[in-house]
Amino acid sequence: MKMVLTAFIGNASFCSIFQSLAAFFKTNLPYILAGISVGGQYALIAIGYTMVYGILRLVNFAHGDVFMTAGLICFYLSLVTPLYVSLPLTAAFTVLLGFTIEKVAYKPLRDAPRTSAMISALGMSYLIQNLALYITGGLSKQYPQIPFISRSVTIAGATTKMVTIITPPLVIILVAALVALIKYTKIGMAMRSVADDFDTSRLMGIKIDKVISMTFIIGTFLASIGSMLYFTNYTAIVPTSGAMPGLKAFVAAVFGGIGSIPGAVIGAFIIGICENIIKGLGWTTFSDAFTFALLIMVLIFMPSGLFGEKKTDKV
Amino acid sequence: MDKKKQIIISIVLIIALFAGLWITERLVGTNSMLIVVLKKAVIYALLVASINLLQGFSGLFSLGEAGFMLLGAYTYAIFTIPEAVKGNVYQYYNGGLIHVNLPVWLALILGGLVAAFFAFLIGFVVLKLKSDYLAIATLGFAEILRAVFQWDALGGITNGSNILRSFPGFKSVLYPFVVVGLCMTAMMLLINSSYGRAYKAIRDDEIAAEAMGINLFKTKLQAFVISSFFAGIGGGLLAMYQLTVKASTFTSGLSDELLLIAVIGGIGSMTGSVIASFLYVAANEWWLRFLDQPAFIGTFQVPLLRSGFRKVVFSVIIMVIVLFYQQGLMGTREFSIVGIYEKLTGLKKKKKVKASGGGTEK
Amino acid sequence: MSESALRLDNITMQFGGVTAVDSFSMNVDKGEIVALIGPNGAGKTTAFNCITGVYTPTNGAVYLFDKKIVANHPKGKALKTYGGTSRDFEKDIIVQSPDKITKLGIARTFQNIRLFKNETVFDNVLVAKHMRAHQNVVTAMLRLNFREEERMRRETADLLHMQDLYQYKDEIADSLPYGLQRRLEIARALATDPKVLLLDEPAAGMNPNETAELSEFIRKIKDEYNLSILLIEHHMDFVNQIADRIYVLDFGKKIAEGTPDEINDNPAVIEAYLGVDDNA
Amino acid sequence: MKKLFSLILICALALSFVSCGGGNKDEKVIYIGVNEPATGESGAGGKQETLGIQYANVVAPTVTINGEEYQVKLVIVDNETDTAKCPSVAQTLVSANCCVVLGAYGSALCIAAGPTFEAAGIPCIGISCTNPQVTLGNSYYFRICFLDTFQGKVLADYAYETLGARNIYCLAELGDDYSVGLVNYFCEEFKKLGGNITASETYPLGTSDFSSYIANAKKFNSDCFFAPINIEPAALVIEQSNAQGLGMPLLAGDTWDSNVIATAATGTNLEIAFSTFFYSGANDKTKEFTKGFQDWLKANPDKLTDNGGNDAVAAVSPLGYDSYFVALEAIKLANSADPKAINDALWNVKYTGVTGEVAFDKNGDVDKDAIFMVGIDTATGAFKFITEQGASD
Repeated sequence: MKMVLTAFIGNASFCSIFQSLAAFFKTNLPYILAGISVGGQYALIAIGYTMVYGILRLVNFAHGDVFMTAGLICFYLSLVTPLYVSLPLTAAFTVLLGFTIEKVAYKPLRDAPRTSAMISALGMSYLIQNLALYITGGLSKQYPQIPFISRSVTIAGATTKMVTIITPPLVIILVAALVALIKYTKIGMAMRSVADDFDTSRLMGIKIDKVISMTFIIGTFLASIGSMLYFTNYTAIVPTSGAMPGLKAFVAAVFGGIGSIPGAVIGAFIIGICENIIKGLGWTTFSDAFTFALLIMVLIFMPSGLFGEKKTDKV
Repeated sequence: MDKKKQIIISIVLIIALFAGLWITERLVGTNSMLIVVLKKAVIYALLVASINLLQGFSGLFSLGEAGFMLLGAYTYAIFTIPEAVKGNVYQYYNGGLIHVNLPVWLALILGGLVAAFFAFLIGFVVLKLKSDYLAIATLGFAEILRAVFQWDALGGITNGSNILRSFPGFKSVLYPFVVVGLCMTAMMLLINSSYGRAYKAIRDDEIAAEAMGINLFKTKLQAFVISSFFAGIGGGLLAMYQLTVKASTFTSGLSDELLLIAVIGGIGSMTGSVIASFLYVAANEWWLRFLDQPAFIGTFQVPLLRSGFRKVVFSVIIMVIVLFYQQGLMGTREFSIVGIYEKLTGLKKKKKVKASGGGTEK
Repeated sequence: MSESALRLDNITMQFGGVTAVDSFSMNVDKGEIVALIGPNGAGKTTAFNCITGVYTPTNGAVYLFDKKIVANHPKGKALKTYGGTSRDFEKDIIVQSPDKITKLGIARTFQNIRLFKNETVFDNVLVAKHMRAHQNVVTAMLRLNFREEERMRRETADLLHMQDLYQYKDEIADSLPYGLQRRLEIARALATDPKVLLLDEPAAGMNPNETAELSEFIRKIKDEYNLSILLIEHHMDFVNQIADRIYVLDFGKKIAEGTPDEINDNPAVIEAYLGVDDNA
Repeated sequence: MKKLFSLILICALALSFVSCGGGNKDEKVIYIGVNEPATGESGAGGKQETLGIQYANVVAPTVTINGEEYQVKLVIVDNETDTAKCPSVAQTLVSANCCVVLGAYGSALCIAAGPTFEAAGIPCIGISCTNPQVTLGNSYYFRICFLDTFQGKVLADYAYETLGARNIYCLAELGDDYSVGLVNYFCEEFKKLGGNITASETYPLGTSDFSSYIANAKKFNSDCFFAPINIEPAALVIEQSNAQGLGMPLLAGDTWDSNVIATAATGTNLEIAFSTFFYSGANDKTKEFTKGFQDWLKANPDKLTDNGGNDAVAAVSPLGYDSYFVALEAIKLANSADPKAINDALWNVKYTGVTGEVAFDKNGDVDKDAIFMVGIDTATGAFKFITEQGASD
């Protein structure tokens, strides 16, 4: 009797949970869509953070600003060239920027204490933002309309831009390609070994500088793709546009387990969706604070994140 | 030079400094740029020194300074806005909930204590984390604090996201100098005490410090709380200087700026922090302002000069210091009367600098 | 029967699947100098770290003058993967951080010297006095603790005099020659007023002359400070000179114990240890 | 390297002193401070307001005091749309010996800078800061535009009567005195009329993702979206409303009178209306100003760039223009360059500018009863005049 009752209750509650879940999805579809879209864009930035941290143990604070710069480069290029030229050129220039930043700001500090490199990253971020401010004259720039992906579409009653739908599959394809690169190519192997043990890899004759440059190149390339998707949705570029997405992407990387690429991607999607649902619930003041609260929780209770490896310091 | 002589000279110099300030203020007027810069710089000096206490003397990399400044500034403002104008300030919240008015000095100290208390709570949670994670976590807490202070539900206390104003400021430049002077003295006495040695031990080698019986967590928490106390007082002073307080201005960018000033001065040098603060504020607010204005030499327009150029120049200088002069202006040295006296009189014994000891192997 | 100063009871330390120390028991009597030897990776330093609280052992207990100061037993997942030979589980759980252990009277030095490199010799030793000073932040800030401060400085100066280091008191620790750095590290450990001193390879990198000096020095401080000493060492000459008794670890397990003479003749030791190390 | 670096630094400092020390002392000069944002969220609006002042300075470059002709020089400092920078900007103006200060664009910026000017005893003339708190309790702050209490009422009337809206969603920037205040007054009035506020939300500074707010407005079945926010975020709201198919009119306050907004709205399918201070086709005086101002812009390419690249006249430009003349009137009336005297004189200034009559009441506000409702033709991006409303309805 008791069993039947519990089964019945269980069933009923299951049904009602399912129903309310469905209702929740229906009313919150716009938020979830926005969350998935922005999450995918965070993911592309987060990969840059997680790879650099995995190898250099450095929080590359300037990464979010590189992302913003990619937007500005595209804006200025689109003034003089057609989009099919300016988009690839944007990616190329952004990669060049990332490469240069590593050579100028991080390489000289490779043997310095870790905080020095981090301060250098902060300084670099400050420099990029101020340069952007100087060049743009402090006014926002309108991101060019990229045909097709800036078109409006309607799914299940929610209207959004095409880019929202394109982002998740594109992210998955890019990540799959990246994972394949890391798994099967020689440079990928070198990256893994450097991430595992920096000094030993150096002794084993791996060209550390090449590996690090490659990491920055991949990271900034993905960030430039991310910027194309992101600024298509949020079209105004100001010098501080990269700061918040950058920090959130970093949180995503920590959440997913720093050093883990799939972790960063999943973390980014979770953060994107949660953030938008929180706004949907009317807690808009706390949408940014939520990200940081999540970060602190993860750091304290799950320091290695969702997929990260545990590491113990040796005395 | 014996101790007595040192103390006498110090006192004479301090009196001379204050007398000099008093006369300068009379001569150039309270509203002159010089006095304005001095006011702001001395407050920055305290804030940067409090960062240095953490970063330079305890090895704790925190990016949460702005959060503790916010606590200090708000506490000061909330408890000193006169009853008569509360209705105006708290226009959307029926004149606010707090109807206690404290004297200025008490409100400043209370601001420090509130910041210290929150540092205690936050430190409990984050101080187990290592360098860069600690930095990110403190940054996160500062951002959370900022969001909480802008929350409507607390509007009766914090005035929600709206500005707080109409509280007393200071007229004379002597006021911030006295307060900051007292705080800096306390900090200097602390870092030269047994506790300061314990902080430095942790900074240099946590494991060895533990083996010396120094409790890592307790000592770090102590340094964090003390630093935040001074950050809170600095925040209160900044409120007095600005005459308005608003949560949205205490961003992580502010913490970064202060940290970079500390780097310019030299991580691990209090006097370096002070000198760097004065240079930074003076250059930023005064000397380098001309970089933002288009200028002409005859009919030739100087290139590059326009709005925003000052900041570019600044960030380039900072990057040069970070990359090529990691020691900053002072390194870990302190600028002292004794040092100068000895240098002048040639009394200083030549100290051996890192003798390349034979058979050193590690 | 002599009094036990330090006793390890069934200490097991496991990292994941690797058992670094396996059910290791040993004893140091009061006033004794005991050496712990074994090939590289035998688990000697790990045993030290278990005693000093850097690691919490997976199982076992540590006694200081018969008072239990560290104890643990595996539970949950650790129990399932437990790989120690002895399944004699300790009942209590006592976990103390390294600073507490130091306060209880166990001081140590490190295999790779860990001085406060940029501080002076004097300050390096003075730091160790912080732990036992009667003061708080406020009194220190207001200099109300000047008597304590004076006492700490006096004691530090005395200690440096006794260790013949006083002449170097204003030198930066990092600038001292290697041998002096070793001595300074020991002096710093002594400044914590220990009852038991743990030395991790004190003679590493020393030539025979220096080694002889060092063994003199260790005997001297043992008598002066009424210490019991446990040391890890590779130099068999040095160990034979100095140790009253020797324990031998190999792959985390104790394979022999006894006087230097007994150990030198022990075939198992010769096979496991002396056979692979050319220091012998 | 080290030496070279120090050398450069020393040179830079030396140069700064030289540049500070310049200027002919014999010339009779009077300084008017301009506290406006040139960068940041309100940068576009601030620049347009400054343009109005600069144009006025071109039109009337001198003022006569005691029979002597004084050159009027503008001291323009960028406050970066950052309330934290305002006090130091104010200090800069104070120590530059400005006898009167014009600005700023946003209320928050004025409120943040106000106490510093008050402490220094220098009068300020607010230009487009509409929040009542700017002048309240500060005897040195004046303003030449209408107040949010009035603007809120007009907007509420317009929403209720003309748009027929009953359920309104409001969006403001967290901590921005202007938008929070205007939303507040608007809501009060709208509720009085019998309307319903579905939600009143705020977004933090620097937000670029407004999709959730737009989704919220739709979720609550609102029939009008009230967003009296700064220009930069407003452009994003327009863009994302269009992408998400907002399906209700967008209503806003005077900040939206900007060609940035017009550009953002071009080619969308939105209905946009906002209230503003000025409409160029209102009368002969405004037409004359518009023509003169546009000619001046065209003659100075860098000014045209500051105006956003075209010659559309934003309402803040004529307001800035008027504020300059009000300041000159006060200086003439005081017959002195002493800030205190100018402050006393300001209470008695009567001036008719292109945006209407200026005469200050006991708070230092003007009683302007004309407000223009303007919409945007989304096909061409041109402003279209809807109606002129007064307080009388």
